[in-house]
Amino acid sequence: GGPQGQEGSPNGPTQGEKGRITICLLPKQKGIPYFTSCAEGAQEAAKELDVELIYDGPTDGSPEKAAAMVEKWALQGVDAICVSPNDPNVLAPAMKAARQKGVKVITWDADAPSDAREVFVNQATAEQIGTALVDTLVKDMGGKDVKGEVAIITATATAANQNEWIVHIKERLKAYPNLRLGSVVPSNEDQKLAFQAAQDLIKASPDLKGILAISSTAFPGAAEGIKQAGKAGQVQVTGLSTPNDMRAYVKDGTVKSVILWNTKDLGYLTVQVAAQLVRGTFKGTDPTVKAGRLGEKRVEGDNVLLGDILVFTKDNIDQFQF
Amino acid sequence: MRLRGVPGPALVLALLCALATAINPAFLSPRNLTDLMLAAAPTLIAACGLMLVVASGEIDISIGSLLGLCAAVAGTLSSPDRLGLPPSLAVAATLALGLGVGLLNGVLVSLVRVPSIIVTLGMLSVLKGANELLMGGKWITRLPDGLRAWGTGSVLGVPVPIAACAAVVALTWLLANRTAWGRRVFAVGSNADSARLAGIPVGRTKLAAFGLAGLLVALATLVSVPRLSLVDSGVGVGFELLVVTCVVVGGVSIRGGTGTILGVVLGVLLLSSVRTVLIFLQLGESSLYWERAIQGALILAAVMGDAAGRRREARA
Amino acid sequence: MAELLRTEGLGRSFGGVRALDGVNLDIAEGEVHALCGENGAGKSTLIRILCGALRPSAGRVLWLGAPLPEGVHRCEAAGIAAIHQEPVSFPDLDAVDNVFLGWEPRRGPLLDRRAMVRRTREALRELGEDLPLARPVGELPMAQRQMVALARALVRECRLLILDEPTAALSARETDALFAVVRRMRERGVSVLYVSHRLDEVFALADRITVLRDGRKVDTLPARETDRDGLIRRMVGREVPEAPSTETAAAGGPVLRVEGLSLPGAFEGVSLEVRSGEVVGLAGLVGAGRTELLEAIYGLRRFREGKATVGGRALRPGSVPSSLAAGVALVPEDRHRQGLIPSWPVSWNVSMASLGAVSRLGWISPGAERARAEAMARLLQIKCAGVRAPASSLSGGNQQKVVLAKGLFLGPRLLLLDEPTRGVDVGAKHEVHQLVRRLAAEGAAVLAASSDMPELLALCDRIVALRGGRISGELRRSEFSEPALLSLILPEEGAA
Amino acid sequence: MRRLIATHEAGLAALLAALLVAAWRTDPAFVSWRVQSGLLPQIGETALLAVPMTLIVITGGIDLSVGSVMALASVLFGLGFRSGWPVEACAAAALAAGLLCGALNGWFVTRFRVHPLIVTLGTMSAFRGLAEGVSAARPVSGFPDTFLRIGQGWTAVGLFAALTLAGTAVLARHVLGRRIYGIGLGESAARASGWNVDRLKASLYAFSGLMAGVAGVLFTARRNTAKADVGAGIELEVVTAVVLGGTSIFGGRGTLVGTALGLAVLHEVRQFVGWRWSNDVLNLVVVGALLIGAVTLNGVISRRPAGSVEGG
Ligand SMILES: Nc1ncnc2c1ncn2[C@@H]1O[C@H](COP(=O)(O)OP(=O)(O)OP(=O)(O)O)[C@@H](O)[C@H]1O
Ligand SMILES: Nc1ncnc2c1ncn2[C@@H]1O[C@H](COP(=O)(O)OP(=O)(O)OP(=O)(O)O)[C@@H](O)[C@H]1O
Ligand SMILES: [Mg+2]
Ligand SMILES: [Mg+2]
Repeated sequence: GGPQGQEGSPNGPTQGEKGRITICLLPKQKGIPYFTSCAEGAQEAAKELDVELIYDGPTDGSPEKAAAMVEKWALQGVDAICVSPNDPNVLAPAMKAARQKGVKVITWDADAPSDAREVFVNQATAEQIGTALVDTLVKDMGGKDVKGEVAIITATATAANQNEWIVHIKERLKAYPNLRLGSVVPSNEDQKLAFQAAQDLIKASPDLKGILAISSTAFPGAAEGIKQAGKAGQVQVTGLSTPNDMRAYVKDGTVKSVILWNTKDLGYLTVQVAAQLVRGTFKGTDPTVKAGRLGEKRVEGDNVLLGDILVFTKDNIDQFQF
Repeated sequence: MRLRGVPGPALVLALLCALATAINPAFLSPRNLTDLMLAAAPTLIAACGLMLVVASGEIDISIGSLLGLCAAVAGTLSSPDRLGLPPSLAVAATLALGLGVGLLNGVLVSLVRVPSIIVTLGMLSVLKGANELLMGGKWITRLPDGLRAWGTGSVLGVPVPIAACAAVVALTWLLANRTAWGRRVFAVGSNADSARLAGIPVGRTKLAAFGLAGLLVALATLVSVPRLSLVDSGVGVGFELLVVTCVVVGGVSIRGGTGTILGVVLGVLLLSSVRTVLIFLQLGESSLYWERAIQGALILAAVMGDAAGRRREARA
Repeated sequence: MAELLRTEGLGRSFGGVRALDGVNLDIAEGEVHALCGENGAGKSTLIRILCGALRPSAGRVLWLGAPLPEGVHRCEAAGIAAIHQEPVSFPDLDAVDNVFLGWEPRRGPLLDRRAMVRRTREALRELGEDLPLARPVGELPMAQRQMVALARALVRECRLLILDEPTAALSARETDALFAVVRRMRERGVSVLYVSHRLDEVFALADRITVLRDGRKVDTLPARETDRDGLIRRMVGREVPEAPSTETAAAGGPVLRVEGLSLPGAFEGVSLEVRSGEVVGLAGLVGAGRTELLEAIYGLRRFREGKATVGGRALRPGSVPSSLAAGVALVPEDRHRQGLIPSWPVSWNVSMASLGAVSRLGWISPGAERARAEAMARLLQIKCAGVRAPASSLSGGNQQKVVLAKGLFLGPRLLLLDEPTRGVDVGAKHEVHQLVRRLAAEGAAVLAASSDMPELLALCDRIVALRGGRISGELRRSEFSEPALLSLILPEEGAA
Repeated sequence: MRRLIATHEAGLAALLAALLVAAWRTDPAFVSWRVQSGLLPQIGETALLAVPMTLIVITGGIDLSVGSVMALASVLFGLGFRSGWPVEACAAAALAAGLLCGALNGWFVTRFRVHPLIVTLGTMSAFRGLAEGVSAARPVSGFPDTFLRIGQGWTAVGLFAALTLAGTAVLARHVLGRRIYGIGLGESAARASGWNVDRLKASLYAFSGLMAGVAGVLFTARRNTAKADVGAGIELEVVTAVVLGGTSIFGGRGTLVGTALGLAVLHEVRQFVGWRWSNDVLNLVVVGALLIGAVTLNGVISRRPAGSVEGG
């Protein structure tokens, strides 16, 4: 399909026309809307720049499989690999090996150790995300003075990203002494478990005021759980998700805010940066990078910054279609 | 022997519930019990089908991916964002898909004589791939009310999933214990050679068991997925392990020939209430990391308790 | 009498083996027709064809003048009921299900469970058997399982009842009950095709006898017109002496000494002694605990109380290796489950219990293994297509000989035999007896359980009788007689 | 019977050859030594676990807990390293943990006579949960280069080759091999023949645990990380390779050479699909279809005589 880049086409990357560069885009998990919409943006950039784009990743989000894919691409001799590492430690050795073979390796969406990549296309740091999650939830619950308990529904117990966010969430929660962190429940990337967990949390603790559902499957599951428990408005939930997936809940009032950045732009920017690195029109050390329709983007250290975190609410959500 | 798979799970389940209630009396509230039943219903429906397959001496581990594919098909057909066909059509197509895949498994097992664990292991992977292809990297976020009624509606005041589950349990009991076909399923699993000598069509009996199991997985999809408004491509991942675990904890012999509905019901209730109990115990953040260890320990306790009890019984 | 069934030039081969060759057989209405022949003569094969479980490779079967329909189910519907040598048995299901599976009475779409229970109970009562209907039959002793299989044939309205060695696992009491049933059926006009290696049974029941040898029919003749010797001559093609002339060797020192052995639910306070050079029989009805006593001595079951020593070495309860080390060997009762690995070559089966003897440092020498297996096969006259043929391709009796060979392979100090000649033909039975005697003469001690009373009387120096798990008495050779033995094994009130 | 096994193995070898030729025709680079040797380590842990798994499946059992044992070994290695133990001590602890887990499986299976599928389904949860619990799901990395080097190369593959050679000899000629097959075909007969069935079975599970420990350490070295989700799902991959290699899931039949061929076919198919189409979804379908197809074909070719026991 369109947004999937070159995947599924019988033209292996090694058959790419001479002179045309090949860029691989690796999501943490293939087949989830967040990354699919990133890939749409990436495809747009690939067309503009006339590069071959390969979009592939593990359908189960396994970092080991992702590392195997990086190793394979490096052996095929592609020009650039853009990695969103689900577990930086697992991917770093493969990425380093690829760099030694002369492939340009960058990270996007999530970072890896700096010696494993040239630059990081950064949409937001874990700290920014953690802070935004807590602050938004507090705002939705009615402000600083609300007393009570907050629970977290996460992806899996071992999800590296989520665990890092949880550290920052805890850090930020210290700023709100009236709030107490209750259970942290894994949903094992299963919507139904998130749904059930939300309902159980509500019943188990009458003091519960808010839930942070910090994975893209947990968020709609938790929202549905609150809605069916009849607690919409009394228990708030927020998290990270694409506007398309949460639109219905925002419209019916179960969810007040959804946090994310512009995913299409993230994919677009990533391919722009990778292609320019290969062509030499951008060196990792430049202070800015020209990124097509996005204009000039700031580079801070070795981080290319996308821009601000977006908060989608009833009022603005219809302006975003991804 | 008659009570195989009953005492162990029953004891562990009772202890868990007592513990949860002692710490948090809300556990026994009607609302929570209803929710528990709602959560257990799809697992139990699928487990009834699997019980018959296992009793016939075979196994079906493709049910996780089948659930996912059924969800994708139901959603794709009925969602206004996709094809937007009438929900009744989607329901019929889903049931037909479940039945069809079940029969395909059955044909490969009983006519082509490939061991069922291999057929269904392969099918697990093939159906998952089909699911990903059908979903195309995007989720289905709106389901029509007609479909959602299967998950959220109620008949005579009883939520549809619970009613459907009760009906399936009752029918499976009847089928297994009071019909010729049901007894033949157990006979085939107990001794296939004798079954042939007794003139029982072994292949056809197994085929029907697989077909029924597939159909029940489709039904489980219909009463679970529409409870949420969103279908993602991860639906059903790991479901096969859960259901197999429930069935074997419930005392259905993996070698075939034995098994009771009561045991399966207890196995499902045990496995599906563990999470809820853990949440009610409010162990705080640390429960996150220990949840799976506790689950595993409980499974082992139930199974070993049962085995120990059986040995004592055999000695007496 | 009208003809019920007839076969014309029936033949069947398995691979290269001709199991049946041009057999013409006719069975009249209301007769008991016996089928006799050595192990591997083709009896079971013929029966499997007659009940639709096997297709003939030549010839045809006529049923009331018309070709027999194909398939087990249609044959049953036509009125043929069969009990196979390895009877139909669903170990996980209860007796009622075992009796009715495949042709269940229904009420609407559901089973008529009440009728099933009633008719099962009636059939079992007719067989003089009272067993728990709700227990999975796998938990019942062999003989009771056999009775359930018999009930399966009895409850059906059949016109031809086929029994393939039904008494092999039965003892005297069950056998009598079965005979009564067979005679009653004959009176009702049902024909019976009866296979047995116990010739006295054949003469007690049969109207006519057909003898098979090497897959061909030798003769069909009225039972009145022949006697035991004549029959044996036809079966074997040579003379076989009546009973083995057992010259009791002088018994040596005690080898097995059992004191107060108990296993709750099976046997209580059993004490006995077997000396070197002695063959001791173990008699008893089904469920008397013979098998369990043997298995406990061998270590397959853990006895609770008491002591067992072999050659002065105390046996550890429940430990087969400890018994093996003391030189104990067992020929088990259930050859398909415990005795053999059917898909393995005969040679592998024979060396199973004594791999040490054909290996060095654990590495097996195939040549030595084969050579020793071939020697055993010759000794026991095992009829097979070579020791590399899988055991499953042998006839029932020959399989039993393989199990025996396995037990004899190492030359044990104490040999435990459980139904050693179940399904073994007269000729071979004689060989087995001589072999056992020779072993004893060479200094081994033998403890043999058997439900075949003449066998015990012929083979043993001494017989210990078990009743309800306790020793009820002992007979010396000088006291041997069937009535004396019966009075020890039958329930006390019934012994009068 | 022998001939059937040989047919299956020959078939697999032919399939492998056909595959490599087809791959070479479409893209010669794929069959080059550089690429093949670069891709080989990816099958290392699976191969290592497939050796004990083959033996266990031949006895009629199964060990589903191997992935979880890998995780536990990996996590213990990481925890030891974090608290300053030398690498050798960490490795010893990890292997000991693996052995212990395997022994525990063996104990449950033999002591309670519960079907291994059920036991290891339970310990699969329990061991992984233990790994998550003791590590609080946090990864450890930053191991010394000397250690990482063990994992990059051929350690696992080499160990697998050695084990396969030794194991093949044992299965074909040794008393232990004979007993492994015998237990799978008739456990009662094996017991009645005086074999110490329980001890042999328990040792096989312990061996499996030990190898899972080794695989856990090697994985930690290869991917420079010790964490609780190591080896998730590897048990299905291992079982797939084993049955693809012709080992009967009902026990009593199978060889290590078959397993090696099964692993090779699985590995090459997967790598080639990834190489040419870069599509993980396609791989799911192809691998599943391959499994069903290969075993079906084998079943059709070596059609068992009607009426033989199907097992199960
Ligand atoms: N499935 C089979 N495959 C190969 N050979 C077979 C098979 N079944 C029977 N045979 C062979 O056919 C011959 C006749 O066997 P059958 O079982 O009919 O003998 P039988 O007369 O019943 O002997 P017994 O008294 O020992 O039961 C034997 O030589 C046996 O080896
Ligand atoms: N009447 C009965 N009803 C149910 N179970 C019985 C009965 N009698 C015995 N049993 C059980 O059946 C099993 C078989 O007993 P066992 O095999 O030792 O008897 P046996 O004397 O060897 O008889 P045989 O060898 O002739 O079958 C034992 O476990 C015993 O507890
Ligand atoms: Mg026979
Ligand atoms: Mg007995």
